[in-house]
Amino acid sequence: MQTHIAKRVEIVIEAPLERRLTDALTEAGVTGYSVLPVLGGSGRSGQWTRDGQVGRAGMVNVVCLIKPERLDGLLDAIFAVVKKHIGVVSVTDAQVLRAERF
Amino acid sequence: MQTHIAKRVEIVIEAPLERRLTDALTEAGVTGYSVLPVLGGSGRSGQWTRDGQVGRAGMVNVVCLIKPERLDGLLDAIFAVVKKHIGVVSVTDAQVLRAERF
Amino acid sequence: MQTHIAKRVEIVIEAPLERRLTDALTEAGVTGYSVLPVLGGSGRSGQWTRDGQVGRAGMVNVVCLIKPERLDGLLDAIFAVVKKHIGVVSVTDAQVLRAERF
Amino acid sequence: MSEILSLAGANLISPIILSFALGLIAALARSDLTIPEAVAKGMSIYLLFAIGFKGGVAVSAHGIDQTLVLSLVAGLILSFTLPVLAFGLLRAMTGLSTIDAAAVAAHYGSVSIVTFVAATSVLNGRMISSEGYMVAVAAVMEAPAILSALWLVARSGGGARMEPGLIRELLLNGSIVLLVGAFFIGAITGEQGLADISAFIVAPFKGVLCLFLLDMGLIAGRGLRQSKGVVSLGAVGFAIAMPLASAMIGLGVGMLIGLSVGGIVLMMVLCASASYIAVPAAMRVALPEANPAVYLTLSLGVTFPFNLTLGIPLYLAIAQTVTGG
Amino acid sequence: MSEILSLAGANLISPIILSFALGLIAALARSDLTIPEAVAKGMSIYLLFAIGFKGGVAVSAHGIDQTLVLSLVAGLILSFTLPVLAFGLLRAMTGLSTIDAAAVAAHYGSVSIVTFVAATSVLNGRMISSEGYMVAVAAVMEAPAILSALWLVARSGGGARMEPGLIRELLLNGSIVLLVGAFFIGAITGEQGLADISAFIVAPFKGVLCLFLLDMGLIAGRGLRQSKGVVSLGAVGFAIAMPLASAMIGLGVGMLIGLSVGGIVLMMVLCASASYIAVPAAMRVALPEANPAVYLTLSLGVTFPFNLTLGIPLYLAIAQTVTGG
Amino acid sequence: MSEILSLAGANLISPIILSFALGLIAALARSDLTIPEAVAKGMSIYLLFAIGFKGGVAVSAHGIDQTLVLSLVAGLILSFTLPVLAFGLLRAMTGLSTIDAAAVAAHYGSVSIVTFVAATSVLNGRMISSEGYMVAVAAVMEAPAILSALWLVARSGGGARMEPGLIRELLLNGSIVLLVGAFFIGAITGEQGLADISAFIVAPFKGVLCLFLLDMGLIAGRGLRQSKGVVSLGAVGFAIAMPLASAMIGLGVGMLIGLSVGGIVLMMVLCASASYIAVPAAMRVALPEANPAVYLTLSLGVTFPFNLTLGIPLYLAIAQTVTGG
Ligand SMILES: Nc1ncnc2c1ncn2[C@@H]1O[C@H](COP(=O)(O)O)[C@@H](O)[C@H]1O
Ligand SMILES: Nc1ncnc2c1ncn2[C@@H]1O[C@H](COP(=O)(O)O)[C@@H](O)[C@H]1O
Ligand SMILES: Nc1ncnc2c1ncn2[C@@H]1O[C@H](COP(=O)(O)O)[C@@H](O)[C@H]1O
Ligand code: NA
Ligand code: NA
Ligand code: NA
Repeated sequence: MQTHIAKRVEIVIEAPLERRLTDALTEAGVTGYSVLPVLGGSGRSGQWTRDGQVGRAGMVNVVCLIKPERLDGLLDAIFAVVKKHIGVVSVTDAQVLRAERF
Repeated sequence: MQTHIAKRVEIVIEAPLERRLTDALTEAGVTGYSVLPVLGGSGRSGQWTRDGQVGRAGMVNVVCLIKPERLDGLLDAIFAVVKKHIGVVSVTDAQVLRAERF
Repeated sequence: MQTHIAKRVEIVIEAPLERRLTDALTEAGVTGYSVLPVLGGSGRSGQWTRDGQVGRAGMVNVVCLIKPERLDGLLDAIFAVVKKHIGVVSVTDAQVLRAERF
Repeated sequence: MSEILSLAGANLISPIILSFALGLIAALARSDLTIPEAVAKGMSIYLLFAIGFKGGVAVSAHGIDQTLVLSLVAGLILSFTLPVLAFGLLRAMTGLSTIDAAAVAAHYGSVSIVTFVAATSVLNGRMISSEGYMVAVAAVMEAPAILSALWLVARSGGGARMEPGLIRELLLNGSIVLLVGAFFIGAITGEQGLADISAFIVAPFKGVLCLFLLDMGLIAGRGLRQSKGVVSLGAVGFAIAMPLASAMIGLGVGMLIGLSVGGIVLMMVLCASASYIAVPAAMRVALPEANPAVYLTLSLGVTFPFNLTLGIPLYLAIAQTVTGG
Repeated sequence: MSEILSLAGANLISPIILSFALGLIAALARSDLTIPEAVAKGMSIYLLFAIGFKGGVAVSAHGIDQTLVLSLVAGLILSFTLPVLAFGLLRAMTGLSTIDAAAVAAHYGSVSIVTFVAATSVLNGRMISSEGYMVAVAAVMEAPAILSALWLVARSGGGARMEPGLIRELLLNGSIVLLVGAFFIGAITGEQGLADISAFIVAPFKGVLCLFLLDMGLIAGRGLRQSKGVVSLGAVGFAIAMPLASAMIGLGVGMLIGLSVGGIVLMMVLCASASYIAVPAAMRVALPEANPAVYLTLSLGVTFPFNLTLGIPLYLAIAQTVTGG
Repeated sequence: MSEILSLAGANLISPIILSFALGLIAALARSDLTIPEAVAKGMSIYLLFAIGFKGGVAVSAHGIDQTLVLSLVAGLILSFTLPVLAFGLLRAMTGLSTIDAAAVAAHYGSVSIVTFVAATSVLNGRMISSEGYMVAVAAVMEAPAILSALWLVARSGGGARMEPGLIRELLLNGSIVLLVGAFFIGAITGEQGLADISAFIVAPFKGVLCLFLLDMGLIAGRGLRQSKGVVSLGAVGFAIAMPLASAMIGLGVGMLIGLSVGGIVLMMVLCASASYIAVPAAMRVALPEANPAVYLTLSLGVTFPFNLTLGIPLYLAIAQTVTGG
C-alpha cells in the first residue's frame, strides 16, 4: 500500500479557544482536522478535570495531518493562537494513505 | 527499560463503519485496538460535530499498535473498508513495552 | 518556528488505576499530562465498551510529552504501575514548541 | 380553510414548535448553544420507551382488533413502495444522480418517530384517540425502505452493496428494538404497569419533547448553514411535495383499513415523514457514495419542519373533513 | 408454594423486570441498542440520591429505634464474614484459583444497591413497610468484604496488595458518599424536605428504575456473550447457591435483631446480592491478577438476574411464612 | 435579628443547601464522587429552560407593567458599572494585578443564574411573588460586565484584546439564548403552555436543583482544594464585602424602580452574585493573562456559597424590613 510522508500536529488547547484555533488552521490552508475530547490533565497551571463542568471548561485535543512543507506556516498560525494561552503543541512524523487529501 | 519497534496506526472513520473496521482489523490478525471518541472536525466533506446528535453520527478514532512486519497487510485490510468512505489513516513509528503482546 | 525534540508517551490503562498512574508520573517528575477517554477496544483480555457503564470501568489514554532524557526513568515508573494490569504503552518521537515547559 | 389556518396557528404557538424554532434560530445565528450528545441520546431513549410503552398499554386495553394485522402489513408495503414514488419524483423534479436519489428515497419511505410523537401529542391535545398499535406500524416502517433504495440502485446498475449482516443490523437497530420492546412491555403489563410508571413516561413527556425538539432545531439549523448551495430549488420542492403526496396515500390506506380518524392522521404522518436518524447511518454503510448533505438537508432541514408546523394540522384537517369526524 | 409462584409470576411481569429482560435479549441478539455512559451514570446518581434521601426521611419520621445500631453492626459483621463462606463454597464447588475465588468472594460479601432498590419497590407495591435505615446498612456493607478478600489471599500466601490509600478510597467511594450523604440530608430535612422534592425523587422513581434495568440487562447480556466458556457449571451453581445461603443467614440475623418483615426481606436481599459496580473497580486495583470475566459473569450475569426475578419474591415469601407476617 | 437568624437557619437546612454542602464535603474529603459533564450540562439546560419559561409565563399573565423597561435598563447599567466598584474595592483590599483585578471585576458585574434560581425557590417557599421578567433582567446582566472589565484593562494600558467576534459571541452565548428564548416561549404560550409542560418544568424543578447544587459543591470543593495559597485574605474579604455592597445598591435601585419585595430581593441577588460559568470562558479568550484560579476561587468558592447560605436570607430580611413588606 502506497503511503506518503506527512506531519501529525496535535494541539492541546483550552476549549474556549477551539473555534479560534480551527479558524486559524483553516486560514493556514489545512484541508482538515479532528477535535478529540480531553477528560482532564495537569500542567504548569495546575490539575483539572471535565467532571461535572457546566461551562466551556477544560481542554480539547486538535489533531491535524498535513504535508511536511506546510508545517512551518502552520506552526506560526498555531502559535499566534496559543501564545498567551494554556496549551501544548507536538509534532510527529507520520505517513498517510491517499496523499491527495492533504 | 527494554522497548520494541512497532507501528502506531490511527484511523479516523465514520461511526457507522466502526464495527466493520474493527472486524477487518481482527481478521488481519491484530492483537488489539482502542477506539477513541472524536468530538468534531472538518475535511473535504465539510464540518461536523457530535453535539446533540442522536444517531450514530460523526467519526471515531481507532488506534492500533502492531509489529512493523504486519503493517502492509493491515493497511490493505483497512483500505478495503475506508476506500469508499469518509476517513483518514495515519501511521507513525513507535516503540512499545512488552513486545509479546503485539 | 523553533521546535525541540521530545518523546510522546501514551498509556492505555484501566480507569480504576488512573490516579495511581498519574501520581507515578508526577513523582517521576513529568511537568504535565493529559487524559483522553477511550470508548472501547479489544485486547488479550477481550473486548469492552464504555456504553452504559456505571462504575469506573474501561480504559483511559494518558498522554505525556517529555524531554528525551527523562524517558527511561519515566518508563520504569509507568511499568511499576501497569506491570500486573491490563494496558499498553507506546512511545513516539515528537517535537514540541516552547521547550521550557517540559 | 380558515379552520385549518386557525388549527395551524394554534399548533404553531405550542411550546413544542416554538422550542424547535428556538433551536433553529440559535443555530442559524451561530449561537454556541448545544445539547450534549449523551443528553440528546438519553432523551431519544426516553421518548422511544415512553411512546412504545403507551402504545402497548393502549393495545392491551382496547384489545387487538382485526385492523391491527392489516395496518402492519400496510405499513410494510408502504415502506417498501414509497421509495419508488420518491425516486420517480426526484428524477422528475431534480438533477440528482441515481445514487443520491435512491438514498433520499430511502429516507422518505422510512419514518420520523419524532414527527409521529409530535402528531400524537397534537391528537392528545385535541382529545382525539388513536389506535395504540400505530407505534408498532411505525417500527415496521423503519427499515424496509432501505432495501428498496438498494434495489433501485442495483436495478440501475449502480454499486449498492448488500453487505452481509446489513439486514440483521437494520432489523436489530437500537430504536426499533427499544420501540418494539417497550411496546411489548406495555402490552404485557397493561394499565397496572402504566400506573406504576406514568409519573415518568406520561406526565413529563411533553416537556422532554420540547427540549428534544430544541436539539432537533439546533441540528437542523447547523445542517442548513453547512449545506448552502447543496440542494437545488427542485429538491426543496420535492421535500414538500413528497410528504403531501405520501400523506394522501396514507389517507387512502388508512380509510381502506378502517382506522379511526386519529389512526388515519398517524398513518398519514408516518407516510409523510422522513427518517433522519436510522436511515442516514444505514446509508453511510450501504450507499457511501451518496452525499449525506443532500439527504440530511431535505429530510431534517425541510420536510421535518414542514410536517411539524404545517403538515400535521393540515393532515388532521383533511382527515377530519374526509371522514366527517 | 403456589402462592410463592404466583408472587414470582406477578413479580416477573412488572415493567422493571421486563425492562431488564429487554436489555438482556437485545444484547444477546447483538442489537446496537446502548445507553450512553453519562446517562447511565446520571441514573445511578439519581437512584442513590433518591433511595438515600427517602431512607433518611423514614428515619426522621419514625425515629431511631434500638435496632438501628444493631442492624448497622450486623451489616458490618456480615460483610466481613460472608466472603469467608463464599470462599469456602467456591473452593468446594469450583476449580477457581485462590485469587479468583477471593475476588468473587468479595463481590458476594458486598451488596448490589439496584437489587436492594428493586426489593424496596416490590415491598412498596405490596404495602409492606420497612425500616428506613436499611439503606444505611446497605452503605455499611459495601466495602468491608473487600478487606476480607484481601485477607483471604494474604492468608494463602498470595500477593494481595494492601495499597496505601486503598481503605480511604473504599470508604470515600462515590456511591457510599452519595447514599450516606443523601440519607443525612433526608434525615435532617425530614417530611418537609421530602415534600419539596418528592415530585423528583418519588413519583418518577420506578420509571427511571426501568431504564436503569434496561441498561443493566444490556451490560449483563454483553458480558454473557463475551464470557462463553469462562465460568464452569460449578461456578454458576455457586452463583445461585450462595445468595440462597446468604439470604437464610440474613433471615436469621434479621429476626434476631427484631426487624420488621420488610426489614428482614431487605436484610436477606443485602446478604444475597452481589456487588458489580464498586467491588470490580476495587479488585482491579487490589487483586489485578484475578480475572474480571469470572466475577462479573457470576455477580452480574447470574446472581443479579436470579435475585431480581426469583430471589426477591422467594425471600419475601420465606420471611412472611417464618414471621407469620 | 433573631428573625434573620431563624430565616437563615431554615434556609440552611433545605435539601438544596445541604446538597451543596454534601458536594463540598465530598470534594474536600477527596471522594471520587463525580457527576458526568453531560449530565451537569443537561441539568443546567433544564434549569435555564424552566426558569426562562416560567418567567415568560408570569409576564404573559400579569402583563407588562411600566417597570419592565426600567428594570432592564437598570440591569444593563448595573452590569456595566458594578465592575468599576469591584475593581476599586479589589485595588484597595488586595494586591492583585490590574489584569487579575479586572477579570475578577467582570465576574461580579455579571450574575450567577443558579443563585438567582435558589433565591426564587426561597421566595416561592415563603409565598412571596416576584416580577416574572426578573429573569430577563438576569439575561441582560450576563455580558456587559465583560466589556467593562476590558475597558478597565485598556484604560490602564493593559493588553486587553477586543477580539473580532467577541461581542457577538457574548450576546449569543448559549445560556443567554436559552434563557431569553425560553422566556419568549413562555410569554407566547402563556398559562396554556405552562399547563402542557408543568409536570416537567415545575414539579421536579427543586429536585433537579438539588443534584445541580451537589455538582456545584463538588466543583467548588475541588477548586478550593486546588487553590490553596492562591487567594489572599484580603481577596476573600472582597468576595464577601462585594456582594453585600452590591446588594445594597440593588436594594436602592429596586426601590427606585418600584419593584415588589420579591423583585427587590431578586435584584439584590443579581447584583450580589458573581458569574462562574459564562464569564470565566470569556476571560480565557479576552484576558488570557489573568489567573483563572483567582477568579474561580473567589466567585465559586467564596461568594457563591456565601450568597446561597447567608446572603439570600439576609437580603430577604433587609428588603422586608426596609419596604415594610
Ligand atoms: N507534558 C505534557 N504532556 C501532555 N499534556 C500536557 C503536558 N503539559 C501540559 N499538558 C496538557 O496541557 C494542559 C495545560 O498545560 P499547562 O499550560 O502547562 O498548564 C494540561 O492541563 C494538560 O492537559
Ligand atoms: N488533515 C486532517 N487531519 C486530521 N483529521 C482530518 C484531516 N482530514 C480529515 N480529517 C478528519 O476526517 C473527517 C473526514 O474527512 P474528509 O473525508 O476529508 O471529509 C474530518 O471531518 C476530520 O474529522
Ligand atoms: N495493539 C493494540 N493497539 C491499541 N490498543 C490496544 C492494543 N492492545 C490492547 N489495546 C488496548 O488495551 C486494552 C487492554 O489490552 P489487553 O491487556 O491486551 O487486554 C484493550 O482493550 C485495548 O483498548
Ligand atoms: Na415516510
Ligand atoms: Na451480599
Ligand atoms: Na453581580
